Amino acid sequence: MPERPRIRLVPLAASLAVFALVLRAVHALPDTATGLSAEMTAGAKASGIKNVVTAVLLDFRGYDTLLEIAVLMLATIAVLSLRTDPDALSRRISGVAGPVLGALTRAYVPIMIVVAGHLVWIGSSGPGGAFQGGAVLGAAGILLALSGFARPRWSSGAPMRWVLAVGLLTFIAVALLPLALGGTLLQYPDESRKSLVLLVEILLTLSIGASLTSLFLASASDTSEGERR
Amino acid sequence: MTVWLPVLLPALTGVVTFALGDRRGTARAAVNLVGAIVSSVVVVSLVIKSYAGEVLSHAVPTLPGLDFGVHADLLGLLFSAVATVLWGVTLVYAIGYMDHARDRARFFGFFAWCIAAANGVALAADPITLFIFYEILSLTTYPLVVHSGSSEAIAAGRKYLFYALGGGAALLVGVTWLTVLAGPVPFTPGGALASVSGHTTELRIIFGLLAAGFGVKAALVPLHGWLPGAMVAPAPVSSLLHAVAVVKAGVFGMIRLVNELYGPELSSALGVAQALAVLAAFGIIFGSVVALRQEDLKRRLAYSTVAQLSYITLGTALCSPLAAAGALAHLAHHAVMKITMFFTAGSLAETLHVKKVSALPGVARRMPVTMTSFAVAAFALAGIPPLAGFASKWLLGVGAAEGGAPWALLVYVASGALAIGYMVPILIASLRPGDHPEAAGTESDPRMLWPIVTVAALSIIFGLTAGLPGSPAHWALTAIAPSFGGLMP
Amino acid sequence: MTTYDVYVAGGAVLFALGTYGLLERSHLVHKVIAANFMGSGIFLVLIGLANRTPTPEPDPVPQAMVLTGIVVTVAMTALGLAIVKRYFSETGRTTLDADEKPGERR
Amino acid sequence: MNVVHHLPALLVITPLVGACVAFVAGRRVAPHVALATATADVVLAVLFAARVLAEGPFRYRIGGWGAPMGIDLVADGMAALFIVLTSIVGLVVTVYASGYFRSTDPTAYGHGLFWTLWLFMWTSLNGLFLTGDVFNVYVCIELVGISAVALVTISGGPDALRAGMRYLFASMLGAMTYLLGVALLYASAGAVDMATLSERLVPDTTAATGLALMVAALVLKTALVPAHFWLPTAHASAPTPVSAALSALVVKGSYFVVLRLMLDVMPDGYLPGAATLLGVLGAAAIVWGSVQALVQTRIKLLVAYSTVAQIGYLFLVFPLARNGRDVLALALTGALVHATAHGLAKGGLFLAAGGLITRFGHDRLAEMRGAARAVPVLTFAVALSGVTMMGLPPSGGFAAKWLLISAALTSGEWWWAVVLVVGGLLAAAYMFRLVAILIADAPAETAPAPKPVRTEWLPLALTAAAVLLLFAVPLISDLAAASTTLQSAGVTP
Amino acid sequence: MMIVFDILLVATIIWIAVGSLSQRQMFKSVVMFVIFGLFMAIAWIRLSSPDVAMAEAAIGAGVTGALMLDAIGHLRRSETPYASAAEPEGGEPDA
Repeated sequence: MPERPRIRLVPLAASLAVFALVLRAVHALPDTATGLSAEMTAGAKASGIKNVVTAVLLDFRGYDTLLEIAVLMLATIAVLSLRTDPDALSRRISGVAGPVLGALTRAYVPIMIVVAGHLVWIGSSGPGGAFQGGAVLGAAGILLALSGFARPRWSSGAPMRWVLAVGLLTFIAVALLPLALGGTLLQYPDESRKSLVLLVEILLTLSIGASLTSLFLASASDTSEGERR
Repeated sequence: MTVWLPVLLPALTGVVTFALGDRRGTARAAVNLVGAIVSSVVVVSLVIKSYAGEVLSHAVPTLPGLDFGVHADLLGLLFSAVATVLWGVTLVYAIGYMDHARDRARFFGFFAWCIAAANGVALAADPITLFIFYEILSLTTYPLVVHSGSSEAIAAGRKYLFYALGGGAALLVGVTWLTVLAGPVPFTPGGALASVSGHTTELRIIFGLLAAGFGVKAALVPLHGWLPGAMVAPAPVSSLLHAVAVVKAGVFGMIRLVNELYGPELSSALGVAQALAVLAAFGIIFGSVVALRQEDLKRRLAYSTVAQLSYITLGTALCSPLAAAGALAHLAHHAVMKITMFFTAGSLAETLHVKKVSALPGVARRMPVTMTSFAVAAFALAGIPPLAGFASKWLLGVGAAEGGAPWALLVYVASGALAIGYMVPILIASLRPGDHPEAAGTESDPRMLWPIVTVAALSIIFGLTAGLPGSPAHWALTAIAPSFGGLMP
Repeated sequence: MTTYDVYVAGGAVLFALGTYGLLERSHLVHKVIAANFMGSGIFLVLIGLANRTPTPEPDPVPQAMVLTGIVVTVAMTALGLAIVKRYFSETGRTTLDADEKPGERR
Repeated sequence: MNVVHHLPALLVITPLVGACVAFVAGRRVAPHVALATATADVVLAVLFAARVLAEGPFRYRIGGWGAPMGIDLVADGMAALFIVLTSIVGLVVTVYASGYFRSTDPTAYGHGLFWTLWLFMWTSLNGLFLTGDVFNVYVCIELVGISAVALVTISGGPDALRAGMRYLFASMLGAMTYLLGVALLYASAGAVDMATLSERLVPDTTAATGLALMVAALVLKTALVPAHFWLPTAHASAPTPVSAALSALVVKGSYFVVLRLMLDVMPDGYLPGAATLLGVLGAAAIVWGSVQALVQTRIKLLVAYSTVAQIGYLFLVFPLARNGRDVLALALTGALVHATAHGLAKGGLFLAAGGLITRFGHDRLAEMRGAARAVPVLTFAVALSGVTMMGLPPSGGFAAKWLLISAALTSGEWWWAVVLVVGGLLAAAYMFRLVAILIADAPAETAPAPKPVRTEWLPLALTAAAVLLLFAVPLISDLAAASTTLQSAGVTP
Repeated sequence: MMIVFDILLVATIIWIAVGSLSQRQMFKSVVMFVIFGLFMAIAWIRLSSPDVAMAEAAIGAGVTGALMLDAIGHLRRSETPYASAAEPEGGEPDA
């Protein structure tokens, strides 16, 4: 194929150009900048959430997070739609299940759940929060699935769909709640802000954990399916 | 709102025709005829009002600063009346002609829409509205040209579109440019561009663009290429193209352009009218000479149309009141003359399968009434008094002499001779004894015969009544007078 | 040169590398991995630049953006891999062929 | 709680809830959920547009924080126009899809997940049109991207999967590049809210690079030549209702953000050359897309390449917009009218093409000769959409072309007018090629078998709306005047 | 002193990324991707963003890695007949 080198030149040129542009752009920046951190920190302090990142994610920019949960659910559904049998999550994972992994899983998963809970709890004051907790929870779920534990009864049909949707629906309900109280979308009343944020955080942790697990379960190849082909 | 009716009624007729579908032939015929009659009555009532000095107008706001508007002035109504009345006549003919054809709903539906668009062109109150209807006319004609669906028809349709859309593009640029330059410019007798007359270069280019756009439909040489090809369409469509709506929309656009947009004075001052006149004169001679050599009957008529349309353009471009009035009168006169001829050609082709001049012998014996009608139209076209063609040519000639363009008079005389040259051989050939075995005097279907007789009679009536109020010639004089600052001598 | 310049420059390299990989590598899983590198590159740039605050705490907004970005990227990745797998099941291929005209099959 | 005060939020939340409910409800109930959601969205969209027209642009502060801390939704005429367009085309697509997916194999098409994915796409489009925050745009375009890719691949065929894969990589590349741009922009200006950015932006290298990257990424997602490589196959191999939604709406989503960035966020004189470059690429798209459409042998590819060409027109607004407020108003209104007209006409054209494919059982143009007699309604729909594509009166395409040509001539940059005119003629060439095939006289055996025609009126309705759009131009013009772009550009005349 | 560590860390991250993209065997590519994620987590710690570090470790390395391993497992299971067709495309990059 004589054309090959020429074809490769385009990506190379594109990536080098982007690289040069970004370096040049970054070089032009002043050495210090505060961005929005001052306002955000002040705002977080006022509402009593010490971890500013958590405040940004769940309060100031909660709308982003709402849509992001939608992204996760959407991706899960999209992955489901690519299955030949989209009405069920994978039952048998072609995992690396073995005695060692099984034992490890038994040991680790409870720890991970505890860690996740801890992350959520401290999320409003120190590093941690819904995303991290949810991620750990999701990793735990995947570990369970890989080691052959995951054959939940809810993994197909209507129950599965409920499990997938309930997190987002609840979040939407919470987001709409302020509308009845005269606020805008996601405008938590000041007096109950901290508790509502915590509630959303717990909800999100479960939701992200469940979403990530089901994303994997929706995606993972069913061994039976693979054998059939 | 009444002023919209000449557009809306045919449009509605078209919609109903489509809705009725292919099977309900009687209902379709009834709806179309009723539509045509009601539209004609509306147009006539508008004419009466307009003669009385009451010009109705109405506009719908569309684009910012631009209104989509129509007005029922005498000038526009003349074209509108020609289109609407001849629509009814053509309908009767077409119902007979298309008796066994396929896709008749499509045919009659688009036919009605064509008339709606032609009426829109006629009554448009400004260049933009005119352009809009002009393009709709192009589009609605296309399905009629390609009606048979044969590869020949598709090719002719492609050619038609190529020209029509090219012309439309020129028109679009011209109209937009003009609006950007001068703002909204409603048609005004005597011209609407006095305030920007200093922009001579721009105005010349814009005139060129607009004239090219109208020139396509007016078959102004060298933009006439589509017209002979479009002959493949069914005969009623040819009549529509050549007599009733399409080409007339082109020359009518020229008339509006010279008389009511630029105005005769500005057109002459810019030199654009003279250029147009030269081009039109060339078209007259060219069309006539080429027509002489055509063996195919419909092609010969087509080239005759090329020549006759240039009569109108030339008369308009001379910028003298009588010539302009003659041009406008010729628009109506040519319509009735040429429609007679195309009806005849269609009858010959449909009833006797005669399409060539060489196949004509015996036809006059076989279909005496039809051929007599043809003869009337042919003589009228050649300008024999007291037929319709004479009246308009008289005006054109006097106007040419008066307007200081005696060369144009020469062109008119020469082309009259040429017209005799290409028409008379047809008549002579048909009178020769030939081999049509059926009994003499068997005419075509009466639904095709009577329209022919009617339009031929109109050629006579228009000529005889040329001096009376309400006749096309008088009407044209009245309508064109305001562009030249008042009443005619 | 400050500490954070190193990470920002590294992020730029990573982004460029990912772009190159996404455009040039033909194995579909490689393309997905490359897209993830692009993402990581951006996250490095974001957080690196967030560290320009005078306080020891970096700007929280980019951190929140990166957290969002990580989750969105995993969603995209999952979809990409699911299509790769289905595509492989249907055609037995792991690459997109440029010379294959669309619609030729069927 | 007064619904009217929360319309921006509800326009996003309603389809999102609809998507969840459709998912939970399962395959049989989902179409009804989608129809109900679509209807509700049309009502909300119209109310929203009415409010914007009555009161002018306003901002909806999510969480009550207000920019730059929180995320604001920007409710202006431009957003309202695109949302109404989305709701109309969306409703038609929904109705069409309820027939389309019923008539095909019930186990195909993702087992009813179409409805959920489709409502997610609707959510994300509304979100995109409303958001005033450049990072939120990122989340929204990812939502659009994932739902669009999933809808393309939903049939599971090799072509669809290949096209979807290519689409996904284009989306990823676009989204990542966009995010990098946001990172640089934030580093420079310290905000992600569009209005705040436009105040704070100084013409420094960082912000300029950031904006350039963002615009480049969105151009890729809008499939402007030469970044159109993914579009034809993706739009052509998707199921028909999806093709319609993709061509009519999805490309408009990213285009909308380009409008916001180029006209609202960037101060005058920013990124010199970018506007011209976009215009030149737009002109190239018009020519290249049309030429490609002219040589296609498959109906959906022809229509898809026509989308590539029509997208080009949308980008002519940028070079013209630099010539003062009057020209900007003309050009922007022209672009908005074009986007609307193209959305309606192309949605209708794809649905009509899909109807023809269903009737014939294949998509080869050469074997569709003579379709007009069997499917006059679809043929008519194709012809009417052609009227808009060509920009012939009285269609919306004409109004758009008129406005853009006026803008070009007023500004003295007459060469854009040439592009517009040539583009119309090229569109005529490929559309009449299609129409001529359909109305050609054909031997009886290639004529398709008659089938139910219930949904055949839908494409006709859309294309007829596009053709009569001229009469809605005053409304669009008012909406354009109520856009943040024109409101900040000076006093409304 | 720390800057040397930073440079080394970034260099390692890039080296792993290059390695991952230039592997012929997808399994190795994916393993390197997971390792890449872990090194990224260290980088986040260095950039005083523990929140990001945790998410990266769990999602970037964990979930994404699992998804990729599953995918190449699926490809590998029936890859043999097609391996020869796919492999030449995945050669060493020129860059």
